Amino acid sequence: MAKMMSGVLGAFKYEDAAVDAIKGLKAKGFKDLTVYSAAPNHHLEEALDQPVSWVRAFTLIGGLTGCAAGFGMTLWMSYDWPLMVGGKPIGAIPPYVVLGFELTILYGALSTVAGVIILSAMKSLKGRPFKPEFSDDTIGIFVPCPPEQRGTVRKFLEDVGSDEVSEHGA
Amino acid sequence: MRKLLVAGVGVVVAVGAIALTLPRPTTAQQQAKAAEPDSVVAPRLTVADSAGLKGPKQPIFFRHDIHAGQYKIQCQYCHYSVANASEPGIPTMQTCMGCHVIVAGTDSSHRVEIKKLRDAWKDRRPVEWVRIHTLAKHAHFPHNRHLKALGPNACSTCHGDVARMPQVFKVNNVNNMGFCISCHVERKVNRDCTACHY
Amino acid sequence: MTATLHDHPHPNMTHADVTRDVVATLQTPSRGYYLALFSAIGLFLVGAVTFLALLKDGLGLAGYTPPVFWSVYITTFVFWVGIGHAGTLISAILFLFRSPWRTAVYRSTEAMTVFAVMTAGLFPIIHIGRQWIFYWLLPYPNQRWLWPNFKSPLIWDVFAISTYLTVSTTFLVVGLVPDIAAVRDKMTGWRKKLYSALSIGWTGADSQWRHYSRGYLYLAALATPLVLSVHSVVSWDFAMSIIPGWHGTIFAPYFVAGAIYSGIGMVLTLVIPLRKVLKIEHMITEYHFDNLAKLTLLTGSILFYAYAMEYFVGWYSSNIFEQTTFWRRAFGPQWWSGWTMIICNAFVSQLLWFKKIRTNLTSLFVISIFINIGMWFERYVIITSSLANDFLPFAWGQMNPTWADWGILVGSFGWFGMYFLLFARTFPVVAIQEIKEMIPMPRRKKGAH
Amino acid sequence: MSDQTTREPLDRRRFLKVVGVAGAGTAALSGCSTGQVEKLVPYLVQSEDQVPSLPTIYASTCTECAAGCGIHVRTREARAIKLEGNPDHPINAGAICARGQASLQGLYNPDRLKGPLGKNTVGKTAEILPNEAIDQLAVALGQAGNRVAVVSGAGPGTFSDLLAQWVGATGGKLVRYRAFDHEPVRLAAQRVFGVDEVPAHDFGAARMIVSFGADFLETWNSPVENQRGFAKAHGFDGREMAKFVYVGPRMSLTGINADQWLAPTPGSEVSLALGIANAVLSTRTSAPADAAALRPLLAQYGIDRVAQDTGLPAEAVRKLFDEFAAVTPSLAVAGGVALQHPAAVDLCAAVHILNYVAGNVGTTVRFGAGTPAGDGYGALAELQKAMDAGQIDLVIFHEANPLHSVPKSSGFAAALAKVKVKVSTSLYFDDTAAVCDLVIPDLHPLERWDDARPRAGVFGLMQPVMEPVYRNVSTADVLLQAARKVGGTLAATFTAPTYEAHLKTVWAELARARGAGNTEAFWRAALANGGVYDPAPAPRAVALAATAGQLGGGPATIGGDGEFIFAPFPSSMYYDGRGANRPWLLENPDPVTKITWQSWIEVHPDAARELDVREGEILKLTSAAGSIESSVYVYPGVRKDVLAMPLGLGHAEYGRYAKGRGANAADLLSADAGAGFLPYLATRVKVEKTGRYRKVAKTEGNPRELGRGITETMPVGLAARGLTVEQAYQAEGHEPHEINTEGEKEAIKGFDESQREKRKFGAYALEQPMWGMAIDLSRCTGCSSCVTACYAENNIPHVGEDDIFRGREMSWLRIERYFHGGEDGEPISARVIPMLCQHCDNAPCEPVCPVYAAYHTADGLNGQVYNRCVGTRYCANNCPYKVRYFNWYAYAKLAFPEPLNLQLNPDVTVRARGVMEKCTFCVQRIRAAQTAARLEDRPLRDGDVITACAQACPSGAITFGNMKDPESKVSVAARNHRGYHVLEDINVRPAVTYLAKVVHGSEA
Repeated sequence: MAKMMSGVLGAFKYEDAAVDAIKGLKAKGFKDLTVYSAAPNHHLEEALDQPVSWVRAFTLIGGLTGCAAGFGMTLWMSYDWPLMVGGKPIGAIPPYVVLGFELTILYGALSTVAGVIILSAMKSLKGRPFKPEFSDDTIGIFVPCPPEQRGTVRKFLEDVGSDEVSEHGA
Repeated sequence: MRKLLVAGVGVVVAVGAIALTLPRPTTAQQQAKAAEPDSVVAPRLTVADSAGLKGPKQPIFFRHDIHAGQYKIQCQYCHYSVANASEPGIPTMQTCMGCHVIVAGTDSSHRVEIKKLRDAWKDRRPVEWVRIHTLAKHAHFPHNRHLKALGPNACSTCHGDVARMPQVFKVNNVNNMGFCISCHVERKVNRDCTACHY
Repeated sequence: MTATLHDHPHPNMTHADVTRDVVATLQTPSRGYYLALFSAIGLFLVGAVTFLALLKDGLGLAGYTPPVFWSVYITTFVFWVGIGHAGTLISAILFLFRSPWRTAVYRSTEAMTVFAVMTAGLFPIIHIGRQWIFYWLLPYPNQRWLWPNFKSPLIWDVFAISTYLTVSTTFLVVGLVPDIAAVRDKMTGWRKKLYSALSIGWTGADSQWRHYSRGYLYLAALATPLVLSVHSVVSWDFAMSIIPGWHGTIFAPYFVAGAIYSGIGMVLTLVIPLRKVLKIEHMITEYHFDNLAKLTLLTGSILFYAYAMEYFVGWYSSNIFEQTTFWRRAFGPQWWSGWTMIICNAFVSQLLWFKKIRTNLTSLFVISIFINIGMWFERYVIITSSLANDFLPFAWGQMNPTWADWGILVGSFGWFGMYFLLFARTFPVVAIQEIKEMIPMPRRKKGAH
Repeated sequence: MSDQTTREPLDRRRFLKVVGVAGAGTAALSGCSTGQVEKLVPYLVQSEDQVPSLPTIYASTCTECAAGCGIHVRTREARAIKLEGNPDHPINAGAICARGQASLQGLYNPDRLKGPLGKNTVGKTAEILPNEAIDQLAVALGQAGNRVAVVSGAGPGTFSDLLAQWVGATGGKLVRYRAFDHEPVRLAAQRVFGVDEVPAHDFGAARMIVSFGADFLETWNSPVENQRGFAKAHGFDGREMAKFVYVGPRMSLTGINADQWLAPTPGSEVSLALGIANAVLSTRTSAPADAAALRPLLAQYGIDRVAQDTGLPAEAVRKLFDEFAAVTPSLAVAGGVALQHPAAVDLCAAVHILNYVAGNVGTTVRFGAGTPAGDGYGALAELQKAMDAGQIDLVIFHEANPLHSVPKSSGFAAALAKVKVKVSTSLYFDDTAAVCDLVIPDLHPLERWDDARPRAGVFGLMQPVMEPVYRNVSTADVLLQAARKVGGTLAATFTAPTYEAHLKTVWAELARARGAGNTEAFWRAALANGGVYDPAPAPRAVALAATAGQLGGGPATIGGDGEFIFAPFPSSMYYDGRGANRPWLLENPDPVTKITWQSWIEVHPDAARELDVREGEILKLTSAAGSIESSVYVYPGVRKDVLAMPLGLGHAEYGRYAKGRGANAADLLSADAGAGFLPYLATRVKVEKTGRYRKVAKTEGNPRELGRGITETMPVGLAARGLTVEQAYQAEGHEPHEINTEGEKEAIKGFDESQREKRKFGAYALEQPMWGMAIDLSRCTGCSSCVTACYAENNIPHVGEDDIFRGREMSWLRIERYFHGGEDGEPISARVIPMLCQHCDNAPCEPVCPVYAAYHTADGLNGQVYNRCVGTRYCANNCPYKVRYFNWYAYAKLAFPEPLNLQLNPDVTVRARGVMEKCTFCVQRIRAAQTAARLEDRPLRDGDVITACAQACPSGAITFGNMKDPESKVSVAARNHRGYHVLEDINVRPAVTYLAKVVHGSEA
């Protein structure tokens, strides 16, 4: 296990307590909070107020690449060895729309997933503490701070309504 | 995690790129050098050497390098129907005996092999050669038409420099469709499917 | 938006209850489960043996009778592809429409989708004459310089089915990740290790949810046209031909409606016993079935219209070939299959106008069985009856299925059932995180926001 | 073509091992496995006439029936692979029938005897050596003395002469016996003209043809020649065509080609024939003088009498009288098995009289042609008596299988059992061979020397085209060797060491008789041409004999118990039963019923309704002679009181394909030994329903066109005005048949042209031929010779009865037969249309193939690449003509058991399991012709490529060639005003043009 990051972890049973804690911590200038929740929670998202994810760029680029690949592949392969079928032109656009569409979706979907994984992995959670109940019914907030601030943060979390607070790191 | 990801994406891209840019075999790579008929001197070999040579061992250690190379016998002399039929023709025993009724061989190793031929002739028993080039039965290759197009010395285009082979071996996989197609594309000739497949 | 979600009925449970009840479905299964699993494996083996026989002797073992060059295998293929449509419809389209009732059922229908498409994907291979070179349908670089023919609807099919399988599998897996993490945190021993690996480091941190939610939305957006396209492409296998009875412009919407109809039929068939076996009746309730039944009614009515239009167009076309085909579909040698399809699909679905029937699980289950039978016969009728009487009467012929046809059909159910049962025991069949999303978290102060 | 050359014993035989070189032979399935070591086996000695991969053609003579057509045997690597007609032969002029082609399957039959069967040293029946067999024969001969009989089906020729001499030397009896020998024709000719012969007929010159049960297109006399003549007379030439009326209880293949089918009461046809003669005599002044003597006889047969006798409407009778009397020359024929009833001689005599008074004798009916005929059934019946009386100790059966063809009730088997030594020379273990003590298999006619004289002035030669498949001895040599062993007169009669030498001596005499200085050159030329053909000799003048008017009394009645008259007929495939062991013939559907692999009972629909039977129900028929069971086929082309059934099946032995297959219709017949012929149509049968079913293995789905205009026809009057099908349709008072408006047609045309421009790319932009075909339906008779030709050329496997049940036949070319009328009192008629791949320009099969296995070649072919095919079968679904065939099983492995695989054409890939196949327009022939032209640096010429079907067609209905060449025969044919495309409305633009059939409508 990697070295523990220094900070304070608070667990919240109540949603509004967690929201208050986030808002308070942000007001105090704490950055790089990690908020664990079992389900996506709109209130927490509002409190965190983060910019829109870049996943959509992956989706768009993937989709466009797929579309180009679909038409490009079909046309190039048709002319690579021209064979006439049913009296139709060698490279016929209408039937190739289907391939263009399918590859748009395929590349779009795969690059979206890749985007989710890559973007999520951009922020390393290494060294940040996690408790199993965070995937059950508890919201967790980890506040990275130097060891000397841990007391203050702990105090703040307990005040705002954390059910359990623990300090981490060397 | 990130390293893994980057590596993974890299591998995918690389494989894709390689697949797309895979060089297609060209005839230049596949063709053996054309024979230079002047300078062939067949090496001295005995049947014992045949095991070490490329290609399957034949019932008689027949030396193409001596016949076609050193003595410059035209291919068509033995492969008699190559210019007018789709099959090249395997020389009849009579053709062999046409010379070997007189030619008995210059050294003992040759004499041993020629005696095998004479014995077979005496017994009215054909020599069963091991086949080297076999085309799949669903492809039809007219030798005559290719000779017409490429000239009488075109044999080496597919068969390699047989005139230098003490024991014939497969230079090109003639059963490989890409081998046929690359040449047809290069020469801009018909590559209609039913030209060969019917 | 979230507030509206909360206005809809949701299980009267806490987040902890949800986790507990769903994790409970993964505990040691009952004897009934094993019985079901082993029967599924048994059926699959029947199919496998039949397939080996086909490989050894040839497709002649099946009942093909030219001009019926496609029959039970393609029928079953289309059947399974159709089944595969309900899952993505429920999980993707209803997700985009924010339909609240999808939450409880979407995981099982999505799993059904993936396994149905997996099953369907086998059929093009089983059905071709030289199964061992099925990969020639793929555009891979080869020494022969040959490429597939992209004008062929079968190649569209290859791409549509494989894209659909990939995307729906991705969708299922993506949805599963947070749930696997939840299960992981309740497990011990080797199972914890297994789920840890499968959860690929999911913690539910805000940095994960942020991209995850967006990504899931885009996946849903991509899967939506895909749902509509896949069965359209399958329908073009038929509609692009010139066979009377196939050559119809209504085929794409007609097939999509039929696919969804059959898919929901199969969902009902699967979920009604499943909720009982897994003891999750309180999560999948009458409310969900009522909505599923309404969707069935809608698509069933579209089918009713499509059947009527098919006959009408056949008559109105003044085309002697079309007319003969539809006449013989109803009154020809295989009239019974034509009527089975019309009764099971067009008429039986109309019973769902009644709320009593919609909310009675026994009647719903019976109707769902009718739907499954009817939809299999729909494809059988479209395929065999149209082929059996086309242009030249001299060449007509009627096919009768043989053991090799039935063996593969039965095997496909075994193959599908096997995966579905294994899935239901291994992964949460109810989406934990989405249910939790619907259930408001407890608050200290009431009435905020 | 090639001359006979000196051959080393090994060279021709070598084919068995040279297979590897040729890339041919054994089921060469698609696949690239070249792992195993193959051997290259050279010829010992170069044979001048064999070049690997090039076909060598030997001329020979067909022996499958008495017609004696000239054949070309196509050989590759010293094995025969196909039989074709000899274009130089006066009888068949390059055409050939299905049975003739199937002779090859007799040669390579898997059940051919590998050697003689006889008593071995311990007295058991076993395979023995040829020498032992000949020794045994010699011993038996020595013991039998003059108590010897030979039953031979061999036609006139040197062998028959030798046999006569041989039997003469023993003092025994020779019976030249064939199952269908047309005895009544000869007996009647004897009576009417005092001439004991079957005349030759010139159908081509006749302008009106009436056949009284003579199925001249299928089995009667010389079918290929008849068909050639018939096509000439009855094929539309732009102005007119002959009318043809068929008279008989059942509409046979010949019957369906008639403009009118009349089915008088069986036995009463005599009245009809005499009535026509009377009409001719009373309306024409040009009748021969001596015909006047017949006036009193003929005058009895007025319209009323004839109508009463025959049960035909008086109007129909009058019309026939008028039509026949109005034109000259005309032709009436009779004497077929279908009307071989007890009054058959009277009928034939009446027809002879009719031809005589109509002035046809000497023009369309020619005596003195020497048409081959045997001694007839009467001679066999006499032999039976002698055997029964114990007067025969040794009997030899050569090319005869009387135990199958003679009714069981005759007691022939019992009589035969009394003969001490019974010998057969059959190549196969047939019904008769099975009861013989000694079987010394002859060589197949393609393996030995012989000749044939099928008619005056035609001397056909047969030569061994390959080493024998099995090392047997030809019967002629067996006779010579046995004679030497016996010694005495027998040995003294024959000096030639071998039959080959004997034959050459005979031919040397022939050469000298014709003034040839160099007999060797004469011999070589004869070999190359397949024989020597003199111009047809002038017909022998005949006059009425004193006995001409002696008829056996009025119409015959067919007596006996039972409500139905039983009418067996010779099958055009099985013939006298010899076709029953040849899959090509078993699988080639009966041209009328489209039934394969089975026998069947034809029941009229009304009778079926009364009996309450359906197709496939097994009926038991019982006559005084016995009973048989077979499936019902409901056929509107048979009289209501008649049950018809094909002859030729129901073999007790005769190999794997024939044994136990179907029922032998002859089992129901009683033989009348005194009549001199076997009365086939003389039995009444009782019908019993068994309640069991056996599906009829027919290749037809629905026998009606259902208004789809597949086979177009037009009346001769409108055709003569040069109208198109559509114009003729409208001229008959129909509404225009329009699918598209003018605007739509313009749009379709415009789109088509734009597509044509867009697809000009690569090879498609080059100047190429465009192969096409034209099929003249006014010439096609549906005889199905082309079907067998296609099987032979293209290595098409048979699939067998079980797969026929599932409609899986592989015939790339099939003859579709559609019935018209036959309901609500309308006359029934049938039309046939050969259906093969149409090689459409806009082929629906092509774009649906995912792997381009089906695609369009630049020279206009619809290519099918077997080794690329994965077997999705989409193409077959999308083919509107349903001419694509799928290998559901490994048919090629199942269909060619050794040595049948030797018939395979090495130029054509043998298709593997799981691939689609179809007509290729014989692309192998196109490519070979292109290569040949390329080697000679010349362009292809019209006629360089001829497809197998077109080559075989006896009617010349099929034309093939380059459609882009406006002068080519096919272009000219396709531009004919009668040209149309099947399913034209679906705009697939087929390359096959059909020319509408022309019919004699009501106006004629």
